Amino acid sequence: MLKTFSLGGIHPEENKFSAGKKIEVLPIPTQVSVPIAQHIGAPSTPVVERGDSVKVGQIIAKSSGFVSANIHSPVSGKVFKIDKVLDASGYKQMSIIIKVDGDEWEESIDRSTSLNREITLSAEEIVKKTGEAGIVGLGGATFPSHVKLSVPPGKTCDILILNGVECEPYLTSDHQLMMEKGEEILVGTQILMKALKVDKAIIGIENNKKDAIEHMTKLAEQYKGITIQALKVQYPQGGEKQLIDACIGREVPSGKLPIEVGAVVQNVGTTFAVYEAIQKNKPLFERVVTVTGKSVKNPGNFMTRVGTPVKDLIEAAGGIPENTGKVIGGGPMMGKALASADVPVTKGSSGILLMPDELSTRGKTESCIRCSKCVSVCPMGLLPYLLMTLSQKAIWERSEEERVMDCIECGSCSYTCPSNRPLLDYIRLSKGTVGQIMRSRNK
Amino acid sequence: MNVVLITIITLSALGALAAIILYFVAQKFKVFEDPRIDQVEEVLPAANCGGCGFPGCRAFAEALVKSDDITNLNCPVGGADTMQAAAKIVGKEVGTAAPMVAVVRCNGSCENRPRTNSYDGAENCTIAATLYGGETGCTYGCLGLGECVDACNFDAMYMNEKTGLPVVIEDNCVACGACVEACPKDIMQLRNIGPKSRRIFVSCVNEDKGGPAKKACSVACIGCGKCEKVCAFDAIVIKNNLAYIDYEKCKLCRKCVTVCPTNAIHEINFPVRKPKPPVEKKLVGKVEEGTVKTPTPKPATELKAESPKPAAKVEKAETSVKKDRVVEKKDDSTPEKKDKPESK
Amino acid sequence: MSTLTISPSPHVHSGDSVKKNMYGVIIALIPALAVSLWVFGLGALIVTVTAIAASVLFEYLIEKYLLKVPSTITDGSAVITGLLLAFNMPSNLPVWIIIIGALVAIGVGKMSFGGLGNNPFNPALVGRVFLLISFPVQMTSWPLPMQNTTAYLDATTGATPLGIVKEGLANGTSLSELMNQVPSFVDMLVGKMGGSSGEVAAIALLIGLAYMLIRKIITWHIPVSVLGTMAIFAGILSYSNPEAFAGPAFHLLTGGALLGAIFMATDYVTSPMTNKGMIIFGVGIGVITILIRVFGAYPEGMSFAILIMNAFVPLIDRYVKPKRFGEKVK
Amino acid sequence: MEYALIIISAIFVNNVVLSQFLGICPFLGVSKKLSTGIGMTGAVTFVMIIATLVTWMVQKLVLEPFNVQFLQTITFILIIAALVQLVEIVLKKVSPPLYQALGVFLPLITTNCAILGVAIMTIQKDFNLMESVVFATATAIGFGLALVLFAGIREQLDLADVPKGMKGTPIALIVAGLLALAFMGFANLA
Amino acid sequence: MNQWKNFSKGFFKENAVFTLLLGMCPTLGVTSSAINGLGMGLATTFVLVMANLVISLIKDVIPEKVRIPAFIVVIATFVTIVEMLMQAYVPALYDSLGLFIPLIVVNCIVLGRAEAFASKNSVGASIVDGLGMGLGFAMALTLLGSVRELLGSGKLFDISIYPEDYGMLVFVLAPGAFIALGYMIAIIDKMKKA
Amino acid sequence: MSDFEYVEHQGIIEEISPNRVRVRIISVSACAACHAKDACNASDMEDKLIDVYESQPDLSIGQRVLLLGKKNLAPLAVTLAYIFPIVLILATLFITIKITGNEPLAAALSLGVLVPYFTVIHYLKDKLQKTFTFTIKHQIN
Amino acid sequence: MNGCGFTTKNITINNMATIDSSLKNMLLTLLIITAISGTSLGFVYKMTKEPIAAAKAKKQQKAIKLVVAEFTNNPAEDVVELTSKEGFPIKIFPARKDNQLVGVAVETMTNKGFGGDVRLMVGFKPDGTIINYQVLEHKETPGLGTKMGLWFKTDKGNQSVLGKNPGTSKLTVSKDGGDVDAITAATISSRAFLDAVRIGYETFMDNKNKIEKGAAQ
Ligand SMILES: Cc1cc2nc3c(=O)[nH]c(=O)nc-3n(C[C@H](O)[C@H](O)[C@H](O)COP(=O)(O)O)c2cc1C
Ligand SMILES: Cc1cc2nc3c(=O)[nH]c(=O)nc-3n(C[C@H](O)[C@H](O)[C@H](O)COP(=O)(O)O)c2cc1C
Ligand SMILES: Cc1cc2nc3c(=O)[nH]c(=O)nc-3n(C[C@H](O)[C@H](O)[C@H](O)COP(=O)(O)O)c2cc1C
Ligand SMILES: Cc1cc2nc3c(=O)[nH]c(=O)nc-3n(C[C@H](O)[C@H](O)[C@H](O)CO)c2cc1C
Ligand code: SF4
Ligand code: SF4
Ligand code: SF4
Ligand code: SF4
Ligand code: FES
Repeated sequence: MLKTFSLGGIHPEENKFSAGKKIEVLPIPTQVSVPIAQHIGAPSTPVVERGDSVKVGQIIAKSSGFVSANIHSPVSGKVFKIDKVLDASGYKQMSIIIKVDGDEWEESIDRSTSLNREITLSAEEIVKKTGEAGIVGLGGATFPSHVKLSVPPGKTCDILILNGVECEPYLTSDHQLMMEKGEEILVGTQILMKALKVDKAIIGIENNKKDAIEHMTKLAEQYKGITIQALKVQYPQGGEKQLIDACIGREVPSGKLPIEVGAVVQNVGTTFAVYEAIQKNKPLFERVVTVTGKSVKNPGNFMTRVGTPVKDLIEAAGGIPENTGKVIGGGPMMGKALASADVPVTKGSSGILLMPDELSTRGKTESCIRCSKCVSVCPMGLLPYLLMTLSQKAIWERSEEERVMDCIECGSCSYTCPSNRPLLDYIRLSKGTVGQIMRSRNK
Repeated sequence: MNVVLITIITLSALGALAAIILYFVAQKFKVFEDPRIDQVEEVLPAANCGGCGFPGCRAFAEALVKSDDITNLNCPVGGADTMQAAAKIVGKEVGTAAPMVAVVRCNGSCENRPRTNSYDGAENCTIAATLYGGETGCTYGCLGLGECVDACNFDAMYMNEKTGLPVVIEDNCVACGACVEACPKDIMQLRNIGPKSRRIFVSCVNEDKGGPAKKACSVACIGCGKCEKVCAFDAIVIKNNLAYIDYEKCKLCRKCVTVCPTNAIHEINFPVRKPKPPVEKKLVGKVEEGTVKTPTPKPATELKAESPKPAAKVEKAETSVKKDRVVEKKDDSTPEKKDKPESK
Repeated sequence: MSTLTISPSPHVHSGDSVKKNMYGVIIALIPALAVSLWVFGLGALIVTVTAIAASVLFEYLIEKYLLKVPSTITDGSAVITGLLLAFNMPSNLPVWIIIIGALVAIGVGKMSFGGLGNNPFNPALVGRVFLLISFPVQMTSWPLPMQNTTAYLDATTGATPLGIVKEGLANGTSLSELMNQVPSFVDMLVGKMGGSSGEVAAIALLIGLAYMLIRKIITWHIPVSVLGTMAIFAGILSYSNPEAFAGPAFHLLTGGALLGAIFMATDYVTSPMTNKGMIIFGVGIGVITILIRVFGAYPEGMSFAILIMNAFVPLIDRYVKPKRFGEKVK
Repeated sequence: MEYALIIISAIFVNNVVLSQFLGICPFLGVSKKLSTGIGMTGAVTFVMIIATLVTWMVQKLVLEPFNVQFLQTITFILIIAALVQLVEIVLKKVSPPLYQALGVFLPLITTNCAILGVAIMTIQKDFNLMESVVFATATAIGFGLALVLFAGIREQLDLADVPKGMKGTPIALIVAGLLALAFMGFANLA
Repeated sequence: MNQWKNFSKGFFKENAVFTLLLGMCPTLGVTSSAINGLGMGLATTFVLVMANLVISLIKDVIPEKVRIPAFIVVIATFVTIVEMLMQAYVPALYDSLGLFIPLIVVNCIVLGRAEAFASKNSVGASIVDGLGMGLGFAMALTLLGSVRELLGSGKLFDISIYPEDYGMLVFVLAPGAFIALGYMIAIIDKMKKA
Repeated sequence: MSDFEYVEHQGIIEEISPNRVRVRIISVSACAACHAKDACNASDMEDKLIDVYESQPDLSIGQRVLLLGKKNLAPLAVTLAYIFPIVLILATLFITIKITGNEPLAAALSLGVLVPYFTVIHYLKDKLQKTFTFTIKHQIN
Repeated sequence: MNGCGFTTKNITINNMATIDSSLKNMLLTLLIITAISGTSLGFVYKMTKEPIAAAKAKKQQKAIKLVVAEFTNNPAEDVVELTSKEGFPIKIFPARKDNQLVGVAVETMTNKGFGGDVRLMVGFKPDGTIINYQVLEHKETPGLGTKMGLWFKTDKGNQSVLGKNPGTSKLTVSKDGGDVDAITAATISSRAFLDAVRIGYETFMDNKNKIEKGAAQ
């Protein structure tokens, strides 16, 4: 029996159409718009002005706090303006808009493709450089990685877990990255291990990526302390709490971070970015994005500069199909529906998913028949049906007692509910309100 | 022994026992509750809506009795009369809070604001608001999912299905503020009812610059500043590309209404020659229309009928021309001088 | 792609629906219905058709004229209620009683609480017990199996195995003697015994169970815990005094034990939400059923036991929570 | 096992609320929350036992010897009223914290038919002292059981979409009816 | 006019059973037939009226703190009197009401409390009030009794309306009592709103 | 278990002294909002005063607060105030009847046993005071 | 917060009460009230004592009259109070005509009813043949067990017990192998009824001598 996490879980149709498609480099667009808030934490502060010329990899916005990240120009050209532009959040966000002119990189960046195994920096330097390179979690949460790498005093980390699960249906960017940049990821892993001062790392990969498991296992033989763990296919295995549970059987307590159980989780893409930052001096300004969907002509994986309009990516995959009803940034379970295809790709964009009309709308909501399916699939052991009702009736105290804050927003409950209840919608509302109440209480 | 005698003895003994116990109870439990609390509670409307800031009318009554200074306490539901009555009981001075009413500060009806997306999630404005800016290009305006209507305990709001916007039934609104609290977009606001229920406000909260704002919604405030300039009382300020009329300063001269290029400023209950309070208006709805200086642009689709709960049905009342204190339906109640033709 | 749809995640759905579940249960009930028609013939047909039609009609009328809400009759739950109500009644019940039963089941048991999903008690059982108490005579005269396939109200009647045993034991007849009067276990398995129209065929009900388990309409927890508890409890009693208490096999095959455990205790709406809770619920039903059967006034206790445990469901849900992630102390 | 019979009968078979119709007011009134239901049950049990003890003594030592049984109603109700007062005073005096936690329920009890009803029933049934007290205890537990189940269901219904016209008392009564229906299954168990 | 209002409020607006939900035990307990309901209702009315009369007479000479116990004594006295009278002259009814006769005491304490409490009414008003509340209570009980008897055994005041075999026994039993009252209250609420 | 974890009451601060805050509890039970309260004995419950032995700087008289009873307070209170004495009564009754067979005596004794019990409780007052502390939690809104 | 409505509330407002709540006043008032109440109760009691007793006696008399043939004595005076083997109190009212025992009315009971005790008055001829019966008290379910009042008198099928002699017929329900048809769907009540009849019969027979002796005197 393959390992997996202990509670709940679902297995949606995988639909990995773009699996095995080589990573293509997307042509540089004529204009990019780079939001200053692409990560969890404080938005960065722009350090360029209208009319400035920038090079690829030049810093254009600086981290504005501990939990924040630098942003580097993904292209070379002129800053056209700094203005509010619609982004994936559905609201207008301050963004730096750059008109592209050529492709001139900062000289410090090593553009060679050769593998560099030798880690020269010290742990502290690695963390610092990760921060400078603006690396944030590419697994979706876009949490600034250097923060995670700075283990708080009093806590110890004894294991690094790499998230190569990619449990979201449709998405294949991590998969393809592991196939093509396996060695780099492993070196990146060693860098992270060094930064965290641990001697063990596990790369968790779901069993629907047998080729990646095989490939990585073979490569990992040469690297000390790194093991590959094949995992049973089950959503949301990629959730870090679930992944830790699946790989090493530890449960992160309610409201605590993984470090509580001595683990740090990083996405494989993040690890690759760390490799590039440390060994090649290349900050984070491009990433692999999967473009896919049932009716997409050429689903594929594209190395894309941050700030590229989603439209361009879709063009590269064969254009937008006639019957598209929904464009999702990310996977179908956790991704965000985009209000328009004009929004830019950001550091957190792991995929663009086009849904045909018939799959774009939800079924009619009926009343809860107490079938308990949502309860049985919830990976956190919550009672989604109750949380939704409590939220609708604004009974916040009870919601808190029922641990609404534990919800990882995986959406398994909404996915499974036969009555099509918008469980997660209301649970999010509840999390927001309860979180606010809790904060005001602690004040 | 004589039954009667035994009966008397038995009962008397019991009676004595009860008396003694009671006596001690009385000693121990001297709880004095100010009787005025009850009296005050009597005069309060018993709506228990929390509009006063206290959980329930009784709590408010207690506060009235107990606080030394009650000038800043107010029961919006009962209004001045109630407060006067209560003040008399407790022998204190009440503040003279001007009566308020809720207004909807968005006029982005379906025609005014073309849809660019369609929403398919939980029917709840707050949830929708966390997800996106709205189904239209305006990320500030009303989402139209009616959370404010749900919040209102007084049947004072309904969603106009034609416009997709909420409507306040002025006669029912007690200014409890529940809708204001509920709206995640800050569309709802409590404002002075104003003399004869007349008031002027900017029915827009869009902070985008003129171009995008106008593109997203034909009646958006574009922050052009014309109204600010024309106002003789400094009642209008423009901040973040958005005009705001301070109701305390506004003298209802209506100059701003006429200068606004997008008809974003609404005037309510301004028949030209209205000799009587609004009630009268209903009767003369038609006439009034004629008399309004600036003809009401659209037929009163939503003019609220005075009927207390016209709720769901109202939108059908195309024919009902009575306009009355129904408040602000954006369309009808905007007697802007020129406006777009009756679209609908 | 003029207007893109926007909605919060997730953007995919399992495709499961209330209808699928309900129709699944109906399909699972078909074998039992077939056996019922085979064993009781015309009577079973009339009872079933009347009960279903009346249930659906009442739901429709109440929603349309009293509650003024959109009709939900197509979701299949009213059909199940009607079908199970019919399965819980003798096949010679007059039509007017069936109609009262359906009215009570749907009107009192379900719609008064707001319809599907809100009722604390199993509607079919509310209807059934209401009738049992209101019309004890009609509700406890059981047509004989295989002999009345063309008869309806005038069917010849006899006692159910549980009735025979209960009466017999009350008169001091020994159990071994009584066992000769009741049908053989094989007959019980295929349905050749007296009883409510749908409860008799053990095999057919088990087929239904298998179908529902495979389609994941229900989980094993409730049926297994109900039947297991009954078997254990009956086993202990019978072991302690084989002449006074019937054994587990007898209890499981008779008196609607299977029908109740498989189809009625499992009703989503009126059963607990967690696996642990379901097991507690099932154990409670098992214990109370045997208690009523052996010591109470009624020969069969399934209906009451389920209703009684229905009342405990809110408490169970309140205090029995699923294991929560992060609770494990390492 | 006489006592076992009395107990089973009073809790399940002849449940005070669900089949004897006593104490309905607090049953309907104090059942909106589970926690309140539990406090109420404790208070009722306590008062019921003491009241039974005292009224039993009065009956045997005063009313019967003097042959004035017709004074039963008036003496019992006075005693109960006084007793509840006394319990309150004692509790308050002895332990204010306890009083604060539980005093709420006491006044509700004076006008609870169940207390007077049980006192009278023990006399009618001609129970001896021990039986009376066991009966009173079991009756109170039966009351508590019904109350707790009922409160649980009502809490759940608060979250359900009960039709407008049925909300509140009507649906509570229907639930009580169905609960009573279910409890009929215990018939003749003892 | 005022008196009339005072009297009539007990029937509808402040009906003890349907609106105030007071005195539920006898309401449910004795209404297995219309006649029982009526008997109980009248007995209660008698006690209520008499007690109101006496209380309003003596209210000025009772220290506040013993007002309630005094009231209890008065009520209990009248209850006992009713009890004895019924036993003597309508033994059959007495038998069928059983325990609920002494329980009138509790009930009347509840029903009459506001009166005792405020004691702001004259003798006449008190009687009218007692009469109104009492008769309203009697009406409710009779109504419920009729419904239950009719549904349960096909009779009304013991007169057969349809064959007993068609009656739904539940309605003369405990569950039926709750259910019938539940729906009656729902209907009356609805009527009140309409 | 949530129901047992704490009890919550709404109250108004009545009096503040250096180490004690007296809070008036209102509408403790379902009665407060009930339409029948005028006619119901239960609503006679006057407000209760609860002492909170905890001083918070930002409290003012007349302020509305939420009182939070300690975890597990309710069952403990029920146990101490009712369940224990009940058990005591039953035990005394049983023993006395078994030994003497004298019912009135048993009745009297078992009632009498409450006296020492409550005396003990009385002396434990201070201790209980601590177990049963309420804390003030600000009202949200 | 003082319970039971002993509150100081409105009093302060309605300054109606003219009397202080001093201990003395309270005691006095209550004493007076209870005394008045006691007096009136005592008198009503005295007044109704007779009618109550009469009502009871009448009921009993009626029952006896119904179940035994004509008699000339006052059976209530000659009552013999016994205890059955099962421990139930049984009263036997001998009915005599011209000092000749013509029958007995036996007030008998059982606790096996569906709702508990069932109390009957059964009239037996001296040889034990049942003359008639009346149900005095029961708690059976209306519509089911209550049918016993008429059922066993109705001459239909094997329902009736009149004219049967428990000594010679098997007076148990047919389900239990006896000769009497049980009430439909109320076997338990039927059994209880027959059980009470049997108890009455046996107690009567066991003490027949004593009763006849009484007759002889
Ligand atoms: C406020 C906050 C503080 C965090 N601090 C740390 C930290 O100190 N160490 C760490 O390893 N991760 C930290 N995290 C990151 C989380 O463990 C987690 O990786 C991140 O929220 C993304 O989770 P996901 O990718 O499962 O969605 C923090 C996250 C948040 C929101
Ligand atoms: C429900 C859920 C599913 C997730 N699935 C994945 C996944 O498939 N792959 C992944 O790398 N991260 C996934 N994540 C994010 C991880 O929890 C975690 O944030 C990430 O692995 C941390 O690494 P990063 O900071 O390098 O992104 C998921 C998070 C959640 C809540
Ligand atoms: C509410 C109710 C009341 C009942 N009352 C009686 C009763 O008064 N007497 C009785 O013998 N059985 C009574 N029963 C029991 C049943 O009618 C029952 O079926 C009985 O156990 C024996 O049935 P049988 O006579 O058909 O064998 C009652 C059952 C219920 C549900
Ligand atoms: C597995 C399952 C079992 C069901 N069992 C019953 C049942 O026993 N009685 C019934 O009335 N409805 C039953 N239903 C239908 C439906 O859930 C029921 O009518 C609801 O209780 C009505 O709210 C069942 C449905 C399912 C899915
Ligand atoms: S979204 Fe939250 S509640 Fe729903 S299944 Fe996931 S963790 Fe559980
Ligand atoms: S899955 Fe849906 S229907 Fe089932 S219990 Fe959860 S919310 Fe209710
Ligand atoms: S419209 Fe708003 S302010 Fe007015 S009553 Fe309704 S919720 Fe209160
Ligand atoms: S005004 Fe606010 S709350 Fe009301 S519908 Fe619009 S967005 Fe929603
Ligand atoms: S009448 Fe209220 S408790 Fe009985």
